[in-house]
Amino acid sequence: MALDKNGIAKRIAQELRDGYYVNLGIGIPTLVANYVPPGMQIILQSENGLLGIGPFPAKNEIDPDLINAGKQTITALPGAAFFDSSMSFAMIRGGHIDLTVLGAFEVSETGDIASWKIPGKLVKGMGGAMDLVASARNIIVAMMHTNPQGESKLLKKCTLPLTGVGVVKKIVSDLAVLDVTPQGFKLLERAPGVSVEDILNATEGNLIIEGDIPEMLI
Amino acid sequence: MALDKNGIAKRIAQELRDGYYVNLGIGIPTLVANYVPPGMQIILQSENGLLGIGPFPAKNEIDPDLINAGKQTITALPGAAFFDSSMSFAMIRGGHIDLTVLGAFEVSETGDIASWKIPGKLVKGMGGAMDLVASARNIIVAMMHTNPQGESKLLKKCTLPLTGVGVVKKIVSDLAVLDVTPQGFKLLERAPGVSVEDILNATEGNLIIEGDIPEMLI
Amino acid sequence: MNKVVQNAIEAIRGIESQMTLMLGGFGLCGIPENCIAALAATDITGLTCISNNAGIDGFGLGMLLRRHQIEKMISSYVGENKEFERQLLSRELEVELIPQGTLAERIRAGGAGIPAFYVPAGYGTEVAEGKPVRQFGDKMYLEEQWLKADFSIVKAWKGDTNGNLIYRYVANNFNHAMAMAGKITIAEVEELVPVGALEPNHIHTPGVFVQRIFQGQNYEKRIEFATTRD
Amino acid sequence: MNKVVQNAIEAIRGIESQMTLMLGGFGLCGIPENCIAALAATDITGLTCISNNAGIDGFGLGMLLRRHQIEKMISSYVGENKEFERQLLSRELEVELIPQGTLAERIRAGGAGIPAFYVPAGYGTEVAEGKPVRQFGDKMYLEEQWLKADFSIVKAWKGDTNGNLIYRYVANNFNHAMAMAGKITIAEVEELVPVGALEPNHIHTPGVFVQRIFQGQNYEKRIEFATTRD
Repeated sequence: MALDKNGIAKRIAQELRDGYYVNLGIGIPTLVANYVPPGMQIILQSENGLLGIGPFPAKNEIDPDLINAGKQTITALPGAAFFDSSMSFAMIRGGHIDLTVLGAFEVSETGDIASWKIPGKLVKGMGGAMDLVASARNIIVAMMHTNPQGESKLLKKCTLPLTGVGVVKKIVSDLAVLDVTPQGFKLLERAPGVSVEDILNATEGNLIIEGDIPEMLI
Repeated sequence: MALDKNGIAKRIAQELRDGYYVNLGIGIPTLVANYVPPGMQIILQSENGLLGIGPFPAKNEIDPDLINAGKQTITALPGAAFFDSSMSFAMIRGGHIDLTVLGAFEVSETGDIASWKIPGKLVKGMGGAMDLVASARNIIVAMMHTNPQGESKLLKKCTLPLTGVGVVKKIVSDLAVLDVTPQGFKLLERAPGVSVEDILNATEGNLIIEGDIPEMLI
Repeated sequence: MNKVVQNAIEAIRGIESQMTLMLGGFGLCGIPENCIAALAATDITGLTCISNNAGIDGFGLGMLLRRHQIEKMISSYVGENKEFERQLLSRELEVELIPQGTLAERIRAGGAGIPAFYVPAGYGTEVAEGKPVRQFGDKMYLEEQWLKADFSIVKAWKGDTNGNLIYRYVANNFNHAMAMAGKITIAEVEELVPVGALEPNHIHTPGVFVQRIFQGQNYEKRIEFATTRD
Repeated sequence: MNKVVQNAIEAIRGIESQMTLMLGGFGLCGIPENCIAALAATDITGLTCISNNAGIDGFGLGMLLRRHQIEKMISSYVGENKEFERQLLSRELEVELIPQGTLAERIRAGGAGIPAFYVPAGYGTEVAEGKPVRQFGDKMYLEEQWLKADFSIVKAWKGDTNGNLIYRYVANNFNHAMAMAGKITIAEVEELVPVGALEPNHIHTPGVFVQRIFQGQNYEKRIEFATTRD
């Protein structure tokens, strides 16, 4: 069975390590925060100027000066730090964020990512996505393997305008966990009940299958 | 009579305007702070991270975390701000300091300045001098017109290694006030009792003398 | 030295049509509400506005958009605004989209006297079009140039009469860098205090960057997406 | 996550001969006294030290100079140190002098992921030798590149166990930028507090830049030129 959004987030949470500074994009990536293993300290960065995002506020805690990059109201944990946007992206560009998790429309077998613009649709802008993908030491893309029409989003070459070139290292989709290698998408794990053939059929880009591909442990 | 160091500082203080942010170099420039006209607010920058230098401390106020760029103990005035070195030079380089006053070994008629290195003598470094001269909107050099041997320090061309090229706008020496213009040193004022001829004799670079040259009012 | 002005109307004096403005804020957080409202009450048009976002319909920069005062937006993200979309599609409005970190750094560079620098963001994308590309180590970078403004308009939490500013939480965002990059910088603050009332060790933006300051009024501080755990 | 180490000896673990270190401080103000003393008790040699100054005889970096542990200094000003002069004249020590603002910005750039940028300082001087020159507007600029270090060693006033730092007065100086530019950054603080004890709005250096932190001991905080108005 393909994973749902929470399943993808749960699997990505297994990539976290104690002490990681992590930037989570909007959508599925945000859900990863719900699955941080107990006892592990992860510090979440919000690129609008906060290290140490806490849970959403209680109704009576809402503060308009305390929002995340998706403009949702949030809280700050003890030990948090606030700073301005130029400092925030100095952190990101300087490689100080251990892990960035973000969504994508398409990823290519060479690690290109398209995530911000669909020709013909209104363009809202790239926000911080281009900075994040160009600079993060480690990028995991959280995405559906195919679009609603069943067409693969893991391609030989992206068809949409790019967000970054050769930057994606790992993908966790509803069907599989894959590394992006110089040879293409290397299949690491299958979603529970999903076959290698299912994944092969859903992947347009070159899929490398070596040995037995284990099921995810979720 | 040629001015002494305090006389030079007093004359330079006449160039101050209310609200100026000013960086004063070591030596004669530091003395300018003693002659700020009453009622005028000048904010002094110390490039090691302070806007709002106050008077030297009383003995019991000395604080090792509060020094100026010459490493002397100082105080901070109410309304001061502390910041790091990259921010301090962002201010300087960005042209936010209204006036820089510094000393020089030599100035050329094209506004070049030599102030940091004498070949054969031990080199201590340029500190912030190159940043200051390259960036300040307005630079006044406080200097003796000649060296102890009577040789001019206002030259056609500097003989010593440069601190900056074409940057000096005005000179206040013990003998005169001069503007640096595209045609050379333009004589604006004479020190009390000093003749135009005295100044001419003490100036190797091109000296422009137009009309009557008034005595300084000090 | 007197940087204190009485209100937003006095603060925006000298802003003219066709000028380039920087306006702080991220979404509706930390925006200079008073000055935007004052601008919306003028006949100034043809503005180029550098701001991370473009407000929402009828609030923030949406107030200037509605009155067709903005000719060009330079931003990283411009969603959440129907009038904006309409003007964009009808080509009444020009938009230049810049990656958020590059935008912040170009603004800081404008304030810090750095005319150009290199960043990796946007390499290989349409953002790179027309920009010099250079390799450092094994990575490709774009050359980006500084941004400056005729006026920068920022919002802080507390300010003193020397122009020193302290922001509250993430309401800082672009305000600090923009304060550095204006030929004239206007700061509106929730609380204006005398010199000496702010701890000099806590200043975020030193007063040297601020030419005019006033205590704003009636801050709405609207919230775009109130999200709670309840 | 545990960034807290017990003392300077534990903090400097991993520093090896021939490495490049950044050390905060301006003169003797804000220098990491504990770590310098700990380094002076090791056999580490051949260090390249990036520091605005080189200490005085027998204190600050003078302690490492005396023991011939430094091969190269990268600084803006190196007076006030006789042993330094002796080693320089005898060519035991190499010195690279960099304008102070360029030094600070190159360090910040190292931390901020900006491999190169342009500044006017040093144009037309010997500092410009070998550096690309470029005109922007009517002004000439030099291209300068980032600086990074194997270890950055900084000193702060207060720090929390997440590595967030607050400096006191001008003891910040180069510490903040250097904290950003170390592959590993060690912070020694006068007071180490639990998370939650520092106001998040007052943090100067966010903890993301700091890998090791400890509470230092016996700070001497020597004064080079005690100057009073009495």
